[in-house]
Amino acid sequence: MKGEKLRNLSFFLSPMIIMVGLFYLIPLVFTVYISFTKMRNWNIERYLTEVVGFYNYQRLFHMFQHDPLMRTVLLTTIIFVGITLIINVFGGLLLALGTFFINERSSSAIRLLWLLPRMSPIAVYSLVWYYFFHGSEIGTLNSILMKLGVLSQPIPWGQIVPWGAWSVIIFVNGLVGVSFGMIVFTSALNQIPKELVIAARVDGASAWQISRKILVPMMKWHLLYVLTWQFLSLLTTYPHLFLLVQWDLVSRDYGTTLALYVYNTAFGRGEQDQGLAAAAAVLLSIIGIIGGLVTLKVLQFEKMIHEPRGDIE
Amino acid sequence: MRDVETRPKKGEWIIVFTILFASLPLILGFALLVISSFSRDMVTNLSLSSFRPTIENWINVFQGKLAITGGIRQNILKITLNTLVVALGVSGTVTLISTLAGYSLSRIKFKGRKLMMLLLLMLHAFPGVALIVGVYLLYRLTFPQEPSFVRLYSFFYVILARAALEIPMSVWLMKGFFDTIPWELEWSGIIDGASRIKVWRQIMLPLIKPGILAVALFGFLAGWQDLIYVRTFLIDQTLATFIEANIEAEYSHMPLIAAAGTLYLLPTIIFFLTAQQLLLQSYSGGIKG
Amino acid sequence: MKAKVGILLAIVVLVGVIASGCIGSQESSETETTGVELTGDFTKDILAIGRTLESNGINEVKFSAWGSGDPNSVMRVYGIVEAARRINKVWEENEVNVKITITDIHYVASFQDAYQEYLSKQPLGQAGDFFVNSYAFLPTLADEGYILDITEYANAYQNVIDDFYPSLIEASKFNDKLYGLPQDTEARPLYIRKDVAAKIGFNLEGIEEKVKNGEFTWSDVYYWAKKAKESGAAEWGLIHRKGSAHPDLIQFIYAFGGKLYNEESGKLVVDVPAVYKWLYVEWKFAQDGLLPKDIMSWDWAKQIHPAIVEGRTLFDIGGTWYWTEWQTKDYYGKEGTPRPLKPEEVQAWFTYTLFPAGEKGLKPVTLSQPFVWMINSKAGQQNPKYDELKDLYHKLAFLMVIKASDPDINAIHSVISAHLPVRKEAAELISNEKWLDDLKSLSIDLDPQVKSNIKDIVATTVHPINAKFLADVSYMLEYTKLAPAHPKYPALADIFKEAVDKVLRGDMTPEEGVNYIIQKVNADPELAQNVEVVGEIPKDWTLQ
Amino acid sequence: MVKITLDRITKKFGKFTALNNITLEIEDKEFMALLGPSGSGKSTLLYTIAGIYKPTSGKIYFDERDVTEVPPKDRNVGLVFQNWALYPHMKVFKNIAFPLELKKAPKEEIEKKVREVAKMLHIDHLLDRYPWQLSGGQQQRVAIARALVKEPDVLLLDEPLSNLDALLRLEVRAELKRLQKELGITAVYVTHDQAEALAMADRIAIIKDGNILQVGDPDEVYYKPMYKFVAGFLGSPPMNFVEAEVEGDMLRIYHSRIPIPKQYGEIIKKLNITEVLFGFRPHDAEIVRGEAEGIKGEIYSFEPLGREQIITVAVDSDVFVKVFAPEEEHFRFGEKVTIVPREDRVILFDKKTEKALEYL
Repeated sequence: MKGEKLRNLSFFLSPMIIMVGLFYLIPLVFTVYISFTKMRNWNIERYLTEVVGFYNYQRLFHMFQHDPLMRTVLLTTIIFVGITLIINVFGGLLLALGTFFINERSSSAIRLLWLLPRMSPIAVYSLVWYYFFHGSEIGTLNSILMKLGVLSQPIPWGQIVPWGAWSVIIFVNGLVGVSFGMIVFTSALNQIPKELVIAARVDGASAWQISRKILVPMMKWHLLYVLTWQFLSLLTTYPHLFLLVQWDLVSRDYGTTLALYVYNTAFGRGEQDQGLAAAAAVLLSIIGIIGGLVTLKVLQFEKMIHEPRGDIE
Repeated sequence: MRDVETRPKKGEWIIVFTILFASLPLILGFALLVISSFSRDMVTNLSLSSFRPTIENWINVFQGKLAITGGIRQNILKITLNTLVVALGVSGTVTLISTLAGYSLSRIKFKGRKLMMLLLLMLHAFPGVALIVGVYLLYRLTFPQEPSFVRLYSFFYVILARAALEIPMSVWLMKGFFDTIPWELEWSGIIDGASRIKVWRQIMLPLIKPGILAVALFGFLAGWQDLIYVRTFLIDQTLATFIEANIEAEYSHMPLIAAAGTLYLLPTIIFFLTAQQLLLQSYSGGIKG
Repeated sequence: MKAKVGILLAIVVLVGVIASGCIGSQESSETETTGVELTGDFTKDILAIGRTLESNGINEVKFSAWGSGDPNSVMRVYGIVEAARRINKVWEENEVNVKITITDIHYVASFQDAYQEYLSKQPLGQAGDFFVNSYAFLPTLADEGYILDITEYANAYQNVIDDFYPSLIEASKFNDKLYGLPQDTEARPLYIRKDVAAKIGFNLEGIEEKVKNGEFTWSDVYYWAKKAKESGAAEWGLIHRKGSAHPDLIQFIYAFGGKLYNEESGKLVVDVPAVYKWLYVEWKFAQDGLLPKDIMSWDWAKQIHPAIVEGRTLFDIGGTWYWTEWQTKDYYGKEGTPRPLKPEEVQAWFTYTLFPAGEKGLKPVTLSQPFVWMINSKAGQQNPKYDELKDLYHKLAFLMVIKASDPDINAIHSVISAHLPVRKEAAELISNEKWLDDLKSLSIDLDPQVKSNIKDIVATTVHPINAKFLADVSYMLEYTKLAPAHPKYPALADIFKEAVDKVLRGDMTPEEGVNYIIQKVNADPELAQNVEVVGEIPKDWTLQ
Repeated sequence: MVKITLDRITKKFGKFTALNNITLEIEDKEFMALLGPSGSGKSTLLYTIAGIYKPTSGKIYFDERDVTEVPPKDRNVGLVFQNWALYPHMKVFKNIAFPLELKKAPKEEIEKKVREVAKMLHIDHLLDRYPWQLSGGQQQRVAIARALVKEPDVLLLDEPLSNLDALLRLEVRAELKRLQKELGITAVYVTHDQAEALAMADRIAIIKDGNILQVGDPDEVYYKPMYKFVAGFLGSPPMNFVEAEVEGDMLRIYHSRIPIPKQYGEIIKKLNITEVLFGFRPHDAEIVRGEAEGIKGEIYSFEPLGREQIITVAVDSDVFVKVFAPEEEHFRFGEKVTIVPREDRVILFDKKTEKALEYL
């Protein structure tokens, strides 16, 4: 019996354990190690054994301390994460509710539309917004507003600091995140028994009342889930900001969040300094691990793990 | 389920209109991208003069040229094929591993099961890019000395490494799907004399098809989209690296990039259209735990 | 379970250690020489190598070529293809049964991306055997041992080396050793619109000379720019380049007599007076509306180039490659449908000078970023018996680069991409009308594949006017400055660019800009160690 | 065909005790029903016999063989689930054949046996269909066929009829009983429906909160319930219980006094008990208009059922009893009546332990 169970378990679990070991645990150990070496330019023969202690961390903290950008980076991170989170959660909720109350074909088209940002290659997606928010008359937004007579002069959206730049990065990232909330909430809505809605309808409730009084309260857990999940990803996301800053669409100062700052510090320069990058990665990992623990606590995932039934082994 | 029969028609149009209005930037942005791919010039402001219709961009993309005057011709077919290989590889790996692990986490009692599941959840929250230095070092250490395996190994490695990032989420998803299968089916099989492996293969897998499809799709999209891992580990180009490397703000012919981008986007859109219901379902499967 | 995971981990780590051991040991095993010594006689050397390869049973040598840049600069990789064909021909004629095949031609638009890709793939042995990129990356690559030291090989070919412009050879060196051969270079002239100048009575007669002598300085640029703007002859006085890729604007530092690099200490320099004057000029131009405040976020294809070719500015600081770019892309939209310019139009509308001196008494400059053909230190690795024949493969690779530097190949590249030739012989060739005609009709000795691929480029760019332009600007190389090829330079350049942007937008005064630069430099201890800040902000300096 | 012996089986889920020290013998070829409300542990007990659950302590024997540690597949049991657990992706034939295929039986044998069992259950014309193309009754037959095809020693049925509509249920239960007897197979049948248990089982084990309260043949458990719970669980409507106090030879029931039933005279004396529950079934009493010796009350409600009617009588302000009366009698709301229970059918329970007095 024991032997068979072990055989079964290793059959089912060993591929995953090997993958997790190979691509999470070992790299994590490696990364931590590299953060204590002088590794650069991927020159492993030369630097693998050149241990420099906490040099990379000291350097990173020195940069944090003395870079005039740092304060704006922190401020931008707080504003960016905060507002984008709200947009993501409520935008996703509104979309899910909105598509819930309309016919299948329209709602499916709308969902596809809002999934586009998530499915687009980042470069292409950035390109779309690059032209949309361009600060001159070639920008789509400017040209529309000017045609409508709202503006006489083009507005350099991303370069108005701080709120212009913040608005652009929040908008662009918000769109990506909204789809996540939308998907989760839509599926949650699909699980709510139809009878509840029909009963409310019979009682004369409007769509708004149904949403507020019945649907939303039933999705509390999902709301919390999206909230924590998005919080984490926003904290560690940078790719959708990277090109916008790189192409000078948004102000570098107010378009850089902590994650992007860490990435730029570690990878974005002319020289490739893996030691520094690894130190930054360790910092990011710590954020990730703390975030993960918080998620577990908040969502009480533990309670959701049911024991398998039966004693068949 | 939908709130269709009981809903007043008038209200629906107000909602549709409101959502469409909110979606306007999105519609406009992507529409202009697609339009630009058929134009000699990027269409960015709403003036008709910049739209000069041509299909030359598409011809050039299919010929693998990313400049009007050409110069270098890439084998776009091969690049697409590479992308496909990576996408399918990631998809296959993720599906296989998550159907295996998802089953055991859902159905088999063992010590450390809970810990393993919590660990997986934590890993999902882990920023993948933070690992890339370590993943590279591992690549470096396991690299074959024999040059003829190099190309193969790079595919192999990029697929595994990329798939690993998808594994925590997929295992949870799959576990959620397995949880929905009644226990009686499993017991019935076991009483009839099947081993766990047989139950998994002959009873569970056919029943879990929607889940498999969903995880396979997610895996495919992840592989299809990936840039960072592909750029770091793969010798050959994929569409992602191809487009990325050819966007050079100063002298790239942007309408061509728009065409390449649209081409790159097409499979994902097709997939979404065919499997929308599944995608929505699977998310719920995954998070219901 | 835990025990199992532990064992697994242990195994993996063990494998890793063994593998790394293998890498190490492989590196240390020196290969014996194969007996072929380079003599400097190309045919003789190539035959000797060919015969040795043949006797080792090798009949095909595989190489790959990596390049990057604008779409017209594809000779950066096709030069290698053509060199292979020429060598193959020699072997064939002498009945040596060996053939070079170029297996992989990898060409991307962004040269920084190409460099990063090379950097991450070279250690894996996956990078191209030939790698063309900016000289700026050469020191890092050389220092890490990622590219081949060709000093000794080059000694045998001193006659060829001597034909290159010496400053470019210098740019291909690191620690006095040669790591590559220059492939192309360029200048960044000041373009002046003749039609706008005529409207405001700006006499362009002899302007070239005046700039050369340092008579015409940035005060004059300011004066005329202001006049053009105020008289309404042009929307702008000056348009210049943008971006951090390689801040062309550091020409200002040189034009104001500043330095970027201290030869003695080997450190980068922030030359405060020169930087201040540079920022002041930017600031003044932007404040007076002569230069768009948001130029740093202008779009290249939709704003910058159209503004120049449509004559909406009097001055433009650009690059030599603008000349043909304007002829290949639809920038000119004044008459409705955008179209490229004709060579005659470019000639009629623009004149070009060096980047003027900052102040009287200083010298004009220009900035070049030579591209260099580098050889992978693992060149030839895809081939059989690599460990034994490494030396042979390396020598062959070197000879291929020598061949790819043939004057005609270099000249073709210069003409079709509007870069400047790196060899004197090539420079002569581009002023040879017969040769130009042959190139135009593609009746030259060139690989058919290359021919068919550059056909369209040749059709749009090869023109006597363009060749003359290249010949005309070649003198600028005498005034050229190179940004320091220092590993930390890109980081410093980024900071410069940020400061310029802020000053242009009016967010900072020039003084604040300078302080910002110094603060940023000091924020990164490693950067601070490598940068010297010298001088003081000059008091009461104005642009007069 | 085995005799099943459960020896002091205890099953705990964490802190929760699902089965508490259960000892039970199921004879060879016997049809044993496990009856109890949901959550009583009856399914757990069934699954323990099947081997899906392992007892926390105790032993299970099939005949003399200790199967406690034997995996389910080696116990040779057939199990029919409440939801039938048909494999939706397999056709009926494949579903039935699956256990044989797992045993690697030769093809011809599988074919033969499947057809045989399908014929026996009248589903031989459905072999080519998928489960979802079948009606509930047909699916149920398929499930039974699948359990029977491997010729198990024990047939375990977990509420197999609860997903069928009422009419079909009656039909199937008769058939199931006949089938069991024909095959001579030991069967354990889990149900919460007392009528089903009474109708089908040779013996019934009544389970509550993980304990077996009583085991016996249908008559025994119906007429001689050991506990108030058993008495109340069997029969429809259930047995009436009213509180009674012993006053000498009489029992005081609210406003009435009736003599202590003969069979209990001695027992009550011996036990010296004063507070009892007076239990009688609705069929075992009659209603008399006006004064008589019995339990007095007022007509509260009446439900005609065709041949007879159920009368609800309020014995006290909120104490009701139900009694059957012939249809021709007509009552008025509030009419004063006396209920006269059949003395020999009355059962008295100890108020504290709720156990019938004769078992104390």
